[in-house]
Amino acid sequence: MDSGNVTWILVSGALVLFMTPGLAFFYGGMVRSKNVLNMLMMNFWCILVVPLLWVVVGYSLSFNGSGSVLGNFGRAFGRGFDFGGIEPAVMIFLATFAAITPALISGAVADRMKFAAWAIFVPIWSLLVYVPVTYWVFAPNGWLKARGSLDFAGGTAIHVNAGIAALAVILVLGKRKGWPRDGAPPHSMPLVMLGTGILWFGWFGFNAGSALAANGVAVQAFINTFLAASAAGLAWALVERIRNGHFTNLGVASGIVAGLVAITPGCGYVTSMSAIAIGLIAGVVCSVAIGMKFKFGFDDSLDVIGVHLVGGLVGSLLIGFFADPKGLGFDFAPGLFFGGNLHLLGEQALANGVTMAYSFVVTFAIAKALNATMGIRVTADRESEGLDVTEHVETAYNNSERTMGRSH
Amino acid sequence: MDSGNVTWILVSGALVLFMTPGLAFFYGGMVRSKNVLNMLMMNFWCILVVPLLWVVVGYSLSFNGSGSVLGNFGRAFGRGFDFGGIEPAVMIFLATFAAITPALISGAVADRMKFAAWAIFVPIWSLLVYVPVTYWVFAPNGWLKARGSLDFAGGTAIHVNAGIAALAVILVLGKRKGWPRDGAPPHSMPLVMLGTGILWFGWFGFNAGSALAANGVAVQAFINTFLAASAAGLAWALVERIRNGHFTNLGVASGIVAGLVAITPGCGYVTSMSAIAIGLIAGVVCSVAIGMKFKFGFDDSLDVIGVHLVGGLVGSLLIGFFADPKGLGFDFAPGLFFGGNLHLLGEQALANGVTMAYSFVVTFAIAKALNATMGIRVTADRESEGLDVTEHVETAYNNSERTMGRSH
Amino acid sequence: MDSGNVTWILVSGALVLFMTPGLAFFYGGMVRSKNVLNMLMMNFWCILVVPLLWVVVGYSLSFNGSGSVLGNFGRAFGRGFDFGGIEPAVMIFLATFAAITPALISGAVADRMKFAAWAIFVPIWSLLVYVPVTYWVFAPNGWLKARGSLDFAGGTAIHVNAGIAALAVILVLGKRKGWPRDGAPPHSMPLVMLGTGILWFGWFGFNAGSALAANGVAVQAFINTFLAASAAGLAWALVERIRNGHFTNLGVASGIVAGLVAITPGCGYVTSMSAIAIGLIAGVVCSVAIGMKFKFGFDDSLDVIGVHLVGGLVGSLLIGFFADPKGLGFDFAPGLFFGGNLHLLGEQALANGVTMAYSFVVTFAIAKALNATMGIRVTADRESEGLDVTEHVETAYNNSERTMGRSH
Amino acid sequence: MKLITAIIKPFKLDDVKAALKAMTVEGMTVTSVEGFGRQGGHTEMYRGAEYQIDFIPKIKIEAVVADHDVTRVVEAIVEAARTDKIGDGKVWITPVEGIVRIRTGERDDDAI
Amino acid sequence: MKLITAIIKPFKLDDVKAALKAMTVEGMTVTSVEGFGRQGGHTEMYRGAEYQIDFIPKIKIEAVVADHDVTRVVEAIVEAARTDKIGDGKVWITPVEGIVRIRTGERDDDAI
Amino acid sequence: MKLITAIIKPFKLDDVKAALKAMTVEGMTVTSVEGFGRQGGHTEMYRGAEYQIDFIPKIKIEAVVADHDVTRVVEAIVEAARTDKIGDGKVWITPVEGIVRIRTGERDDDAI
Ligand SMILES: Nc1ncnc2c1ncn2[C@@H]1O[C@H](COP(=O)(O)OP(=O)(O)O)[C@@H](O)[C@H]1O
Ligand SMILES: Nc1ncnc2c1ncn2[C@@H]1O[C@H](COP(=O)(O)OP(=O)(O)O)[C@@H](O)[C@H]1O
Ligand SMILES: Nc1ncnc2c1ncn2[C@@H]1O[C@H](COP(=O)(O)OP(=O)(O)O)[C@@H](O)[C@H]1O
Repeated sequence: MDSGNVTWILVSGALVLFMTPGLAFFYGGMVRSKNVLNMLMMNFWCILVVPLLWVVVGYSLSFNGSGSVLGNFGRAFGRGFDFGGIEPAVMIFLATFAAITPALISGAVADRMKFAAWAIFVPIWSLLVYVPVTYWVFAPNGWLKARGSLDFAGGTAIHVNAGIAALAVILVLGKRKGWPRDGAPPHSMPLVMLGTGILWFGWFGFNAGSALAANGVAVQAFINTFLAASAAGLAWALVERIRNGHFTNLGVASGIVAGLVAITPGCGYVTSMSAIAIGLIAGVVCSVAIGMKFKFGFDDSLDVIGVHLVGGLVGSLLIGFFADPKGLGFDFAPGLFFGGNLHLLGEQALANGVTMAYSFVVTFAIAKALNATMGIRVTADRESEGLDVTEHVETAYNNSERTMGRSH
Repeated sequence: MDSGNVTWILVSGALVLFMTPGLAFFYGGMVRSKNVLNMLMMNFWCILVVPLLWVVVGYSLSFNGSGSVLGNFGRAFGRGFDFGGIEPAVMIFLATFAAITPALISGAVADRMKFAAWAIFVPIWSLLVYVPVTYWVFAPNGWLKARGSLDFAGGTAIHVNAGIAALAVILVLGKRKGWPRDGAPPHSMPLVMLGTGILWFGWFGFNAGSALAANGVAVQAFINTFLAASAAGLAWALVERIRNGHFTNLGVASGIVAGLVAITPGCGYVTSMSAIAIGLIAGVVCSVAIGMKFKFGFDDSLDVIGVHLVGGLVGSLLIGFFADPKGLGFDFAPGLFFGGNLHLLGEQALANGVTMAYSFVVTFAIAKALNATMGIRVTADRESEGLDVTEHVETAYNNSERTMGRSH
Repeated sequence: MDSGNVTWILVSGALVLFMTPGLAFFYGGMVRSKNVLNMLMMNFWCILVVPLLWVVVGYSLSFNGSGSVLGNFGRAFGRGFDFGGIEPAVMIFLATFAAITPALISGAVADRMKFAAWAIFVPIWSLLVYVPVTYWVFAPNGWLKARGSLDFAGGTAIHVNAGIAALAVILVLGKRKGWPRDGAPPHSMPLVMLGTGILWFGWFGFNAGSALAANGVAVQAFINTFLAASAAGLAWALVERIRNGHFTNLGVASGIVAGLVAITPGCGYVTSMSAIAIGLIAGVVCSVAIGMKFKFGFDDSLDVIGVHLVGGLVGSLLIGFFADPKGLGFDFAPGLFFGGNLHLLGEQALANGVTMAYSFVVTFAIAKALNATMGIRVTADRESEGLDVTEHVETAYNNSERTMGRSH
Repeated sequence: MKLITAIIKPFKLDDVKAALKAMTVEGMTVTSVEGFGRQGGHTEMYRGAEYQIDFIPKIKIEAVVADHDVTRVVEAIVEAARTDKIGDGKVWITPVEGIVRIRTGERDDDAI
Repeated sequence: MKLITAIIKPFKLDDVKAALKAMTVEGMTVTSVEGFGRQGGHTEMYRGAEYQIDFIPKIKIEAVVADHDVTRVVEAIVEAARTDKIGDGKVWITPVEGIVRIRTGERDDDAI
Repeated sequence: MKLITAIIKPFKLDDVKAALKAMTVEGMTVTSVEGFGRQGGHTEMYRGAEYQIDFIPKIKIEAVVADHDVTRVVEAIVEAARTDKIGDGKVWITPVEGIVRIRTGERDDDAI
């Protein structure tokens, strides 16, 4: 076991774990102060429940197997690992991916979902949606991977998957009271920017860590992650400047995240200049895409669809154009711009299409089932009063100097 | 010197250094807005004073020696190190442990301790309590270690030690005005959650870094740290849900920290499933233990005793049950559940008992001495007005648009 | 390519990238709540624009060449790199340095600069000032380096350079309305302390990462970074305590940053005890130096000059005294205290003098040119109303429970 | 002139503002306040300790209006702020003896 | 009816509320304010620059009460808020010409 | 006694306070409020959605003064708060029927 590689994987794992709180702050800053703790809790919940599930059965079902559709129980309950090998490190590194994926969905359901329903939704969704899709896309014998689609760090399996699932859930959940006429600006933009900083920082582990070794591919993935984030942040900012006349912080933050999403699938398959191009395209496309929700009338509170679904699709399909095995010096299918044919693009489209169809249908069914049994939406009164107090009996900010009675 | 191992130790050192600000935010969010800067300052103070002390004499006395009770001055003033070897990296890595240990205590004395007294307490406590206990528990010839007690990353030497010291200090310091009848909810839960995120992130360095190499033990320690935090966060949340009907953010945060504390001593000695068990137990036990202070009437403001002393003890004693040398494939005494006898459990009990007795007595003496000479408690007026303004002439939040006169 | 070294460089790159948001919070907490988003944006802007510029031409011009004053285009557009070698990792690591350098300047121009002017200033300054100075100081054949001056991680090229540039810009920009009579305390000290924590954490990557390998020099640079920060934080705190009677959080934060700045140039050239000395000196000198602005009447809003210019100079000149090749066991010119002569000190003075002269003149010209063409200062009305709303149509904090109409 | 003070639910501010604007009340001053009343408060829980929060976020609106506008304005506010649920708030009227517009020095009805 | 306005020290709010509750004052509105008075302020220091902070956090309580309750209520507040230290605050009384309960439209004494 | 209420621009607070201090008004209470008026508000934009913010941060000053001081105090405030730009604010006067100093129980003019 190479100590440099182990270090790289472990550090990357820590970085990706840190992304979930980062996402919590990114989302939490955007909601009203009466709902911020609910948002944080939905995210933290994912890093409590999913990693346990992952070690117990998730990893085994997602990666351990020889079939084309699902793994087996060979690594269940933490058994079967070679203690001196790299696999345990890889397993725990991937736990952080499993955890953050449902967390992405939380941005769409903000301000109105019953926490108890979310608490149950997360592990069910992980098992029924995340696990099989991951097997198809990432496992050595997964059928989408075997056909030739490329997904370096989780564009299809994570962002497209979570993005389309977000759509399915909010179709069941319904719009927030007053939406789209009423709304509220982000309650704390510094919290949003803190989240953005943490996400970017952590995403180096997400993408470059996915090389699973500290090698040339990891370096290139790191470079691409960096450049795509910069390019997309810039592009989104410029779109806003041209369209509305100002550079906004939320625009920059959104662009950075969109760029990170878009480069995720291709970060190990493209060169630096292509990464810049992908970032620029993603920044422009996503900044326009987030307007869709008003057009089509679905209330995607914090633009999970506009950023993760669209950004993931853009990035995944662009592999079909920009994949450049010669430029990077190792072996995979080339994209259209670098000597390839339409085959790769077709496989990318297929992989994303299949993922979207499967994820949408199963997620919709889960949401419907939960709604029919326990209900997934808070009452209108609770929605008005705020979810922090009603769902969690807590208040985010108590800036007063006052003292109050307490009992216990 | 292996570049992978050096990288792992340095990165871990950076992570653990980051934990002290993280702890500052975790604690700082929980106090009132008029005392938050005092809380931050108590924590930052530890990363100013202790590392200097550590390099000058602390490390040498804590680790360098052949006796069984205390080291010598062979590494004092940064001398005697092999510049090309791993020892300087280990020394600075351990500086972060020395720094965060007294910082843990600050949560207990919140809202009422004179900062000048804290400023002096920290280096004295480090020298008189932390240094010898560390030698006993960690140094190759330390007597508790030599007898056979196990403490992978500092359950006994750090959490139990700081937790019992917290009790000693608050017995001298007394209760806050109005406690337990009056209180105030956390002034900023997002700050608490930020601290929680940083602590978890940094704790990977704390625990897995303590392997002092990027090897299989580090990987297992990393996995265990992850799982115990998840399990304990979940357990605490479920206890609250069952007992009070709600999932709270502060419950999740507290559980995560309790799990991290509890897995600290055993993270390199147990398997993944045992780590989950330890986390679950710690979450339940600590969530109940924090009620003790109301029963016994000691004002442990932010539950240092309930979380760090109890969590540390739980984790340290559970090694006596869960230690599993076969499962991990290297050599140490097995726990009761894995073929061992009561010997290990006895040694764990002894090590913690000795640490508690020594730390309590010496800390109590230090606090008494400081109280007799300079006084350790602020006046009642300062306590009401808040420590930020009275002790530090600063205010945490000035959200006004106002301009004011300034002189300099 | 050694996996440990690659890991170290990549992790360091991620850490330094994280420093720019950290700097944004450090600065952002210090301004009024009506200007915090402008401050964040000025910083985030640097990590959008500069890295793209760096990959396209900056790196190539700064490091790739055989002349003594400027590089060539041999690595422009990401070309010419050996994909299997370490250079791409080094290139992206250095991108973070290029990005944070102009960000440092933003603290001086706080509260009054047109964002459009800043947006253009950043890339121009990077190309015309940062790139050539970097070549002189760091490139293998750069003339200042060739003459024998030492700058391990960027005291001269980064801190002195940015500090003097800050002075040039504010001479063109002018004072804030009401300065120095009126002012406002930091709007969020916890945000300042968060920034401080992130900066310290990231600075390990900045300094120790500059060894470009996980070796003994990296370890020593890590140790020195740690100790100088602690020592300077302590020194600044003690100066305030003695002068004004209190330990303040902002004093500690400022001292930590001053110490980090001061040890940056020499962190790979001095021993641990010298690092403590440098930290103590920097803490004292900078805490006094920030008073200059009131004496000389330049409005350096957040003390970029007092901390970065002065701290950088102190640290760079002290290399002339403390450089200790024997103590560290590798080869470079010794300082006065360790068997050297005045030569090294002379070269340090020359390198900093040249950097200051060049940077001041060119920066002043850029600022003048921008002022003449587009204007660099917001109107008085915008300054009163706050830059967040007027320049970015955003508000940092919206803590209200109110709902409002929205159109799109 | 009279000072009309209204305590309303926060999310009703937009509606009340619109109602007042519609009847050409051109100025008002708004404060975030906390109310105590029949509506009661709620309980919060931190680490198992219960805090009884008796105060509920409310918005206070103050508007100085000419005597002949008082009835209309009060009615408009009541109309716009009502949700028919407990805690809707109060509107009260106090006498004003004079008012000045700082910018111009205009007084009384001209200054409103 | 009268409007009773009290400026008190923040940590006294709980006591004052309890006192008012005990005498069946069923509603009040609370605002976080800053007071300037004899108590004086304090100095803060940031990077060596001194800021004179003249304003001290206080709590303002407003309660509209029936005429016959005024004396009792004022006395209860004074009693509960007193610490005998400078800065305890003031209580003042202003006339109210009418009050409406938004929810029901009840008026005057019924609306209190 | 009268209660003088002034709505001013936030950055003018220091000047107004100085002016009042100069004329030995020894106490006042300050609240952060938001004003709606002719000055109009501004637009904010988040991810392309526009929010019309009609309310502008203002400061409210309340001071109870003796009858004979009212004119002087109002004039001093107007003087100190004026910038001659729209949004400078208002000052209004309401009657006060009594005031008590909590600490001492002093009443009326003695309590101011
Ligand atoms: N007597 C009073 N004086 C001042 N404010 C009052 C008074 N009574 C109620 N309020 C304010 O009105 C709000 C609503 O009153 P409440 O009794 O809860 O319901 P309702 O308005 O439906 O009767 C309270 O939260 C408080 O802010
Ligand atoms: N004339 C006044 N008008 C309005 N508020 C006042 C007045 N005088 C004092 N206050 C308020 O009462 C508070 C306490 O007053 P202060 O003079 O400090 O002490 P004391 O109440 O003991 O006389 C002040 O902080 C201020 O909020
Ligand atoms: N009729 C009113 N009642 C209460 N407050 C008012 C009234 N009119 C204006 N204000 C307050 O005064 C502030 C300034 O008023 P505005 O109409 O904008 O400008 P000006 O004072 O120059 O006429 C407003 O923001 C509001 O807070």
